[in-house]
Amino acid sequence: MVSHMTALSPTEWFAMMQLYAEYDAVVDAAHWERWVQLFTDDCIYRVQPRENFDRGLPLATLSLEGKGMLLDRVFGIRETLFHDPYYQRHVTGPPLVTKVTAEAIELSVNYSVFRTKLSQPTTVFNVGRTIDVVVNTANGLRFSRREFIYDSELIPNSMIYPI
Amino acid sequence: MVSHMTALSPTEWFAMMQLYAEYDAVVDAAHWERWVQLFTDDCIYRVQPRENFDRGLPLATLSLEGKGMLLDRVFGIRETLFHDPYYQRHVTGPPLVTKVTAEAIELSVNYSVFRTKLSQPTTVFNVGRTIDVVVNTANGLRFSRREFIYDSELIPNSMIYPI
Amino acid sequence: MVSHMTALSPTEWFAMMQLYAEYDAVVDAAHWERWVQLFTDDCIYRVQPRENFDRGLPLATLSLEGKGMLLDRVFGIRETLFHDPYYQRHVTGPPLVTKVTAEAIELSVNYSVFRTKLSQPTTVFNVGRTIDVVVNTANGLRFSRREFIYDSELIPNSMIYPI
Amino acid sequence: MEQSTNSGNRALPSWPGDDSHLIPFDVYTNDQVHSLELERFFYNKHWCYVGLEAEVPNPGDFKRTSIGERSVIMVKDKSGQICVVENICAHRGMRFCRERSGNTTSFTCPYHQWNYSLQGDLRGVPMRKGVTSADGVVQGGMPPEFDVADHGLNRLTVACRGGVVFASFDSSVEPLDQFLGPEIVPWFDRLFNGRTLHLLGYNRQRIPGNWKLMQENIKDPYHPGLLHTWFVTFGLWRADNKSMLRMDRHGRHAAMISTRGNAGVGGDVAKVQSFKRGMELHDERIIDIVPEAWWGEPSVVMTTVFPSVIFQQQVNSVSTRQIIPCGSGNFDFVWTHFGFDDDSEEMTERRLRQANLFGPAGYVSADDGEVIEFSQQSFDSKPAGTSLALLGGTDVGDTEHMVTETLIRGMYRYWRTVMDAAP
Amino acid sequence: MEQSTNSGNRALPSWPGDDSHLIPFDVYTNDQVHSLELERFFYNKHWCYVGLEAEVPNPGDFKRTSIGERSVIMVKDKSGQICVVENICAHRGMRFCRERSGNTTSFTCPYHQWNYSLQGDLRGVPMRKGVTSADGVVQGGMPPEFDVADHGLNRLTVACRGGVVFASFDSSVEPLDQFLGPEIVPWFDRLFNGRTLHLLGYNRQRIPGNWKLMQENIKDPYHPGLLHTWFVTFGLWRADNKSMLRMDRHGRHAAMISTRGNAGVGGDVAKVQSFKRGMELHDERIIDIVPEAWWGEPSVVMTTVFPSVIFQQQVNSVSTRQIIPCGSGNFDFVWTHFGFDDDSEEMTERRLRQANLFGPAGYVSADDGEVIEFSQQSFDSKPAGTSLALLGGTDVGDTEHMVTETLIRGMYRYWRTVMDAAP
Amino acid sequence: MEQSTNSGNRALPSWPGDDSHLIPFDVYTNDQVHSLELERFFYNKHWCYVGLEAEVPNPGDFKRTSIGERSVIMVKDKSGQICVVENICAHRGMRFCRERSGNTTSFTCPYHQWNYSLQGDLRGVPMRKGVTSADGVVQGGMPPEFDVADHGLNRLTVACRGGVVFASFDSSVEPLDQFLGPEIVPWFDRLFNGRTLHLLGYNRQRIPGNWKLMQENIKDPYHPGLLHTWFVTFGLWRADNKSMLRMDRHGRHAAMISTRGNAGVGGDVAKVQSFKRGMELHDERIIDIVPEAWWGEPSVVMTTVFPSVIFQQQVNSVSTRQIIPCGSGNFDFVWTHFGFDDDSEEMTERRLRQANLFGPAGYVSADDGEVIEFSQQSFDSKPAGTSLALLGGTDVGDTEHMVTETLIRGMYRYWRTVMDAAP
Ligand code: FES
Ligand code: FES
Ligand code: FES
Ligand SMILES: [Fe+3]
Ligand SMILES: [Fe+3]
Ligand SMILES: [Fe+3]
Repeated sequence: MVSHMTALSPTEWFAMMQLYAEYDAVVDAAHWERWVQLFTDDCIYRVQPRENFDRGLPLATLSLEGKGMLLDRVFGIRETLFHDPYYQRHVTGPPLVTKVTAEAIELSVNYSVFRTKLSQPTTVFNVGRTIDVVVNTANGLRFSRREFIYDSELIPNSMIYPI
Repeated sequence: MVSHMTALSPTEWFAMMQLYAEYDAVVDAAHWERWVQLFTDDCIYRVQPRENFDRGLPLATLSLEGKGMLLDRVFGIRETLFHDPYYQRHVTGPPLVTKVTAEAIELSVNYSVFRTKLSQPTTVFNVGRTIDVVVNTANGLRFSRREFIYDSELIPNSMIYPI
Repeated sequence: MVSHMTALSPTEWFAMMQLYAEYDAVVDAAHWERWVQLFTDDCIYRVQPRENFDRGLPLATLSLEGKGMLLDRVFGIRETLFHDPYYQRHVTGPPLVTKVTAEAIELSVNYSVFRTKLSQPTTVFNVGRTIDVVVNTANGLRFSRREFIYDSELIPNSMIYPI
Repeated sequence: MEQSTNSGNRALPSWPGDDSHLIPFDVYTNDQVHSLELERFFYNKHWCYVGLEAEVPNPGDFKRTSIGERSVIMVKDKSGQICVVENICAHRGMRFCRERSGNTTSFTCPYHQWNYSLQGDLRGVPMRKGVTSADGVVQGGMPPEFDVADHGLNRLTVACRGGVVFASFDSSVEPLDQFLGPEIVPWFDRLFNGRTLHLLGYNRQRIPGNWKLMQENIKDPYHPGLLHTWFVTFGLWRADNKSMLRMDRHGRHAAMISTRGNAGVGGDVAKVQSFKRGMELHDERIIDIVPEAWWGEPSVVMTTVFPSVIFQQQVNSVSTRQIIPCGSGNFDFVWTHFGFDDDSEEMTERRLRQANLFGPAGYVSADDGEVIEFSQQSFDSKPAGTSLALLGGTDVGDTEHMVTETLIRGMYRYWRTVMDAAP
Repeated sequence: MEQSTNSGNRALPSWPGDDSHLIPFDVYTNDQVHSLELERFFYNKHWCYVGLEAEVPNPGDFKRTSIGERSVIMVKDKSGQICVVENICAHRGMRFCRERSGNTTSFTCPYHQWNYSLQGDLRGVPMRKGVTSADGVVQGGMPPEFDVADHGLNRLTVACRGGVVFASFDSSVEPLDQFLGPEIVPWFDRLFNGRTLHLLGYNRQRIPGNWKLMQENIKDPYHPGLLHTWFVTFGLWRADNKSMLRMDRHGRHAAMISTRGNAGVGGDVAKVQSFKRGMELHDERIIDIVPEAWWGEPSVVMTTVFPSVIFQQQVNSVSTRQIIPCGSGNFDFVWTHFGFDDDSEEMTERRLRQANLFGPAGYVSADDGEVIEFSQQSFDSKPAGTSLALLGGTDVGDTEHMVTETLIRGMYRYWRTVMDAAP
Repeated sequence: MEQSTNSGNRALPSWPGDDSHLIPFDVYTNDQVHSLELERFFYNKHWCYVGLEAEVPNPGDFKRTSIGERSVIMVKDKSGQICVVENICAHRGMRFCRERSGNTTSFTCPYHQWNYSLQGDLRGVPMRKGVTSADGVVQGGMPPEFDVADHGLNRLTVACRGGVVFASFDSSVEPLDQFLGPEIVPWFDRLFNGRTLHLLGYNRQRIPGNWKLMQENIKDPYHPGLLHTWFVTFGLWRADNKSMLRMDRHGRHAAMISTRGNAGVGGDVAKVQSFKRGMELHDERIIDIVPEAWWGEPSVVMTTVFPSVIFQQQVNSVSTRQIIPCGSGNFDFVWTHFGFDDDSEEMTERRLRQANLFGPAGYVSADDGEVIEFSQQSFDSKPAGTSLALLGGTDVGDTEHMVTETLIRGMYRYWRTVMDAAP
């Protein structure tokens, strides 16, 4: 069979799948230091309602530019932002590779995040798709951009942890 | 380690994953023209309750034979079928390859579809498994058959868009 | 791009994805004999609340040691354990490969399980992550250990079937 | 606003005026109203749909369904007779039957294994006579006065007609043909003329609206040509089609009968027709309509039997649509599509293709569920509101046209009579 | 416990004492109380927020929103005037408008295609005059006495000020400036001084608590320096900042005004300040504050307009926060962030960066939603409980400091007056 | 139907007859009944289970749980004493403690940082004395009459026995041993004989049924040999096992005591036994039972302490099962499995293996949750229905056998007494 226009090598594909798998494992285990490490220094991390994205409105629910802001978010949720403890759980589909250049790979993935509060039923917390740019670094693949465009515009009270 | 009885080559596997990823991206973005293009001219598209399937009852909730009927469905939901606007979001697991021949690949995948109505919480809309046949064409891999056998037999009011 | 520290060959990766895909297909179709076959004779199958796991408390909701206990569970749910019939549906993300040795591969995967009771809406039944050990056997890849560490600690009444 | 008449029952909404063309939103949202409706329409004096004989062809075959909000089992006993029993164990009340359908020789409640015949008679009570201890003393068990005859399952009255099964919790309910009335029976018998039915399958949807809205919808000939633009777009609906509306003497049941005509096109019709005129389907097989001998003249007959079911014949697509309320704000809508034993393969295929027009995804049905949901949203938000059913005036009666809401007025005139009656 | 005063309305909770510093949990959980609140605060005698003119810049632009629990549409008509109509069809009551926003020349209800002008006047009723049959007989249609003038959409009274749109179901509502009162108007006009607003986007959250808790939260200057430790950690809050509390004469609306000061640090302040003292942000851009001319002295002004909206100016971040109740136990909180047409690109970027402090994920807002949820949990669990708002005593009045719960007492004093009034 | 006796409280269901063998479905579904049950059984005159001392071994250790529907915290203070406080802040009522367990030196409510000792005494109120302005004026703060002594957390009465912790909102509750009664105390002490308990872990399930159904289930010796066919299949249950039923003088608490016997097999027993006779487990380790010295003769003792807990000793598996109601139609069932400090590794492993029989997935427990759910479904559907508990007659008393529903009758006799009492 013919190969896809924007094909990744088997090795690249495997590495990419591991990056996505590790991302989900890390945020769901609340390993925030590791979460930061999965991004490049000048990364963009955004969580934006689909409505704003579709209408070209710039506001995001969470918009972090560069590792410093990611570290500040980690400090914020650990030290200053009072909240109910909860588990989150990501389940994501296969990434769609939209562009491959020498420098970067552009992908998009459908995701679901489930929230479980202590001794309460599990609920659907947030679903949507991502707009990702992955680059290769000395430490392996890293996200230089990760935008979560979410369908779940009516947030069930609050979003404390990065998704 | 030994390879699977019905193995795909890495290239085939990658192309297949891209087909599945694109399918989900396309229906969730409501790109209906592209949705039709992911099928062969003489395709079968069906959405059937698991109950009917298990009991050998032929009725399906949606049963389209050939690209013409797919195009008519697109016209119907765009131009004639009044409905509440909503987002849908697919999250699918890895495909199980059940048969590989020179002509076609048979697969099955577990899927979940979440529905989000404007300014309302996200809910589980439909889950089940597919029965797929994928063939190689000049334009790449295409579905010659896609059946959604769904567990969610009590449909939350209506199913407007193809899942 | 550089390959991952704990890389699998494309063939291994494909075989692994098929194992995971088949596991989900088999439990969701209630093919219990085949479910047992996907494990080694001396396997461990456990379903444990995340709370107990995190606090080092040994109690599991379901803890089966060896194929015999798996077979006894199958008999139990078929012949003795009265329960409401229901469908379950697994949707799992990509596995994270954490260790590869000559003997075994250690992985972990995020999973969601949806439950649908007859003529009732589909609900989120159980989500969490697994701790898996997969070994190669004459019959192909098999689980020598499969632990479901679940976020959904408040079980919606009962858990009859293996997840 | 006209003067309002206080109803007999305190819980009930007060209607503006004496007729039924102004419907208080309250009738769709009030929980006390809903409980009383269940009692008076579903549990007393009315026949409710439970299924088709074709669903239980063999002795021991059963199907679980609901009448109102109560669970019942339709079963064919060894003598081939169809029985309906309530799915509540006579011991400690468990809803014991869990499968949706199956075959069995008797019913056993798993909690303490009380066993019942298919007619619902209590057959077995474990340890009824107690157990004998080592020293020969009888311990426990049921007291001597306990008589199994007093503790069977609640058995319903059953009526079968043309392969359709109705049941009632009310043993004093009038005979089925009287219940349907001479105005409706012919239309019922036209579809269910004694042929053996051939089951094609089910569709199920939960519609977040009051159950009466579905009866209204199928009693409303005003909307099809306006809401279901698919019909008009592809020329399947003309407001000047020859048509008639018929109802029983109570105004509770109705038949909407129409025939494709070629009469001159009036202005309004034109307006409707012109809507996306001239569109063509890429694949016409979905409307490959072949008239059937038993139709007679009409090509479409929709029969609403109050409160629980609608019988659909839309050209070659035939089905029953069961209404199962679920609180005042939701109901389950269960579609059972069927054909006839003498259908050719082509005809079966045709019925299945035309089924794409109906059900939760149907071109001319999915939107009915939508409008019901959106209507209920208004009713919930504005307790003091009213709905206007004034097309064709304020009276109730049969017509030879479709430009009227008379069937809706008829249904609510009946509703007021029954609901206002002293307890 | 002090003696309790029975309220006029039977459904209402009885308050301990005559003032409002002890709040019965019941006011947050009682469904009858909630229905009466909707009637008296949202549907009568009050102006409610519906949106910004900037959301409907062009003729035909509309936006769907809610007042209380009723769906309304804000639309700009051809003359450029803003109209607000209730989203309920005058025929059979459907909530016909489904999009959240868009542009249209008229409103059509899909069920039977009744058509309305943007002002809500009924324009078209299909088959109103019936249809003419083949033999020329007119069949059905609306009776002659039917007058479209009687069947328009429910049109609300509208007031626009500084680009903000308010509406009321109550045509006899007092003028907007009187409603806001001379004490609040200046603070409103400070923010909305006639400049054209520039829409930046929305955030939406459903908070599982009673809607009044959000009004309380923004009327509570006691919590920011204590709950929002992020403020303190990074030196953005000092309890000795120059500040004032202002309310309208009813005590229903309020403005919390504060200015960064450099006054000597009192003991308590020190205690708060010392909290994680000396932390530094890795990236200071999020608090790169640039004063704007229109601020005047204050750097933060939070204005609560009862019952439906909060106007936020927190340094460079400006937004409206709409309260949409959803039963007694939930409300939707809709954030509309904006800027001004003359903002430089840098200022827009600054407003967007500072938006990370607010909304459902905001450093100093996410926790407000959390505490509201947890408060409601207590209220639900203990019907007889009371909440204590005693800081600054029991009286109600403006202050030149933040160490008081007087605004909360003011709100409930007003609440008691309105709710106790005879029906 | 027998004549019905009207109860004292209007809200209450009316019982057919004077005894308690016919139970109206209404007692499981009526919300007013449920509220009154919470008041009379969970919040007054009764001791409720909160946990095990082993869950809070060290000073500062706390565990959050619920009594009825109210959130409480069990904490070990510095002196090693166990305190229980209600999880409601004395200020504005927030449910401040969010962790399920942990260790702390005091409690602080995050909203305004009011601080409480582990005993619940109010220690700190930020800005209680106001703040001093630049010009030295004291602003705001609590009024002078405010006394922290009046504003502590609601502290419950606590009783510990054998490592089990009970608490009550009712300070006038009778002593725990009197509450349990001399009939139950020995069975309680048999299990909790002073040994240090060793925590093994938790299982949690939400069962969609009324909380009383779980008390019934464990007071029902009729079902185990019939529902739990797993027991019978593998020979773990014989209806002729030597057994006794004991209850306290009120009939509210009970102990089901049984011993494996070898007595002659009576007819009924045989019938039960024959059920899938002769099956064998592939792996017997799950029933590798080793008698323990402290058992004495009985091998299984199930103790129901009304309303909140069940103490399980099923051969080597020991646990507490806490009942936390959640409305009339749901309850949470929390399993705490434990062992004893002197358990060998093998014994711990054995207890863990036998745990496969219990909990939400247990071979002989999962189905109890199922039957409770299905019973509630019937109760919801048929308000006028009744449940029959006639096995062993209509009276209430201890027995030396299992073939009776006397414990259920006892519980409802007590229920009627308490619920009918004047307010
Ligand atoms: S409840 Fe049916 S046998 Fe006991
Ligand atoms: S309900 Fe709107 S047109 Fe009929
Ligand atoms: S509510 Fe607890 S400190 Fe204010
Ligand atoms: Fe219709
Ligand atoms: Fe705040
Ligand atoms: Fe049991």
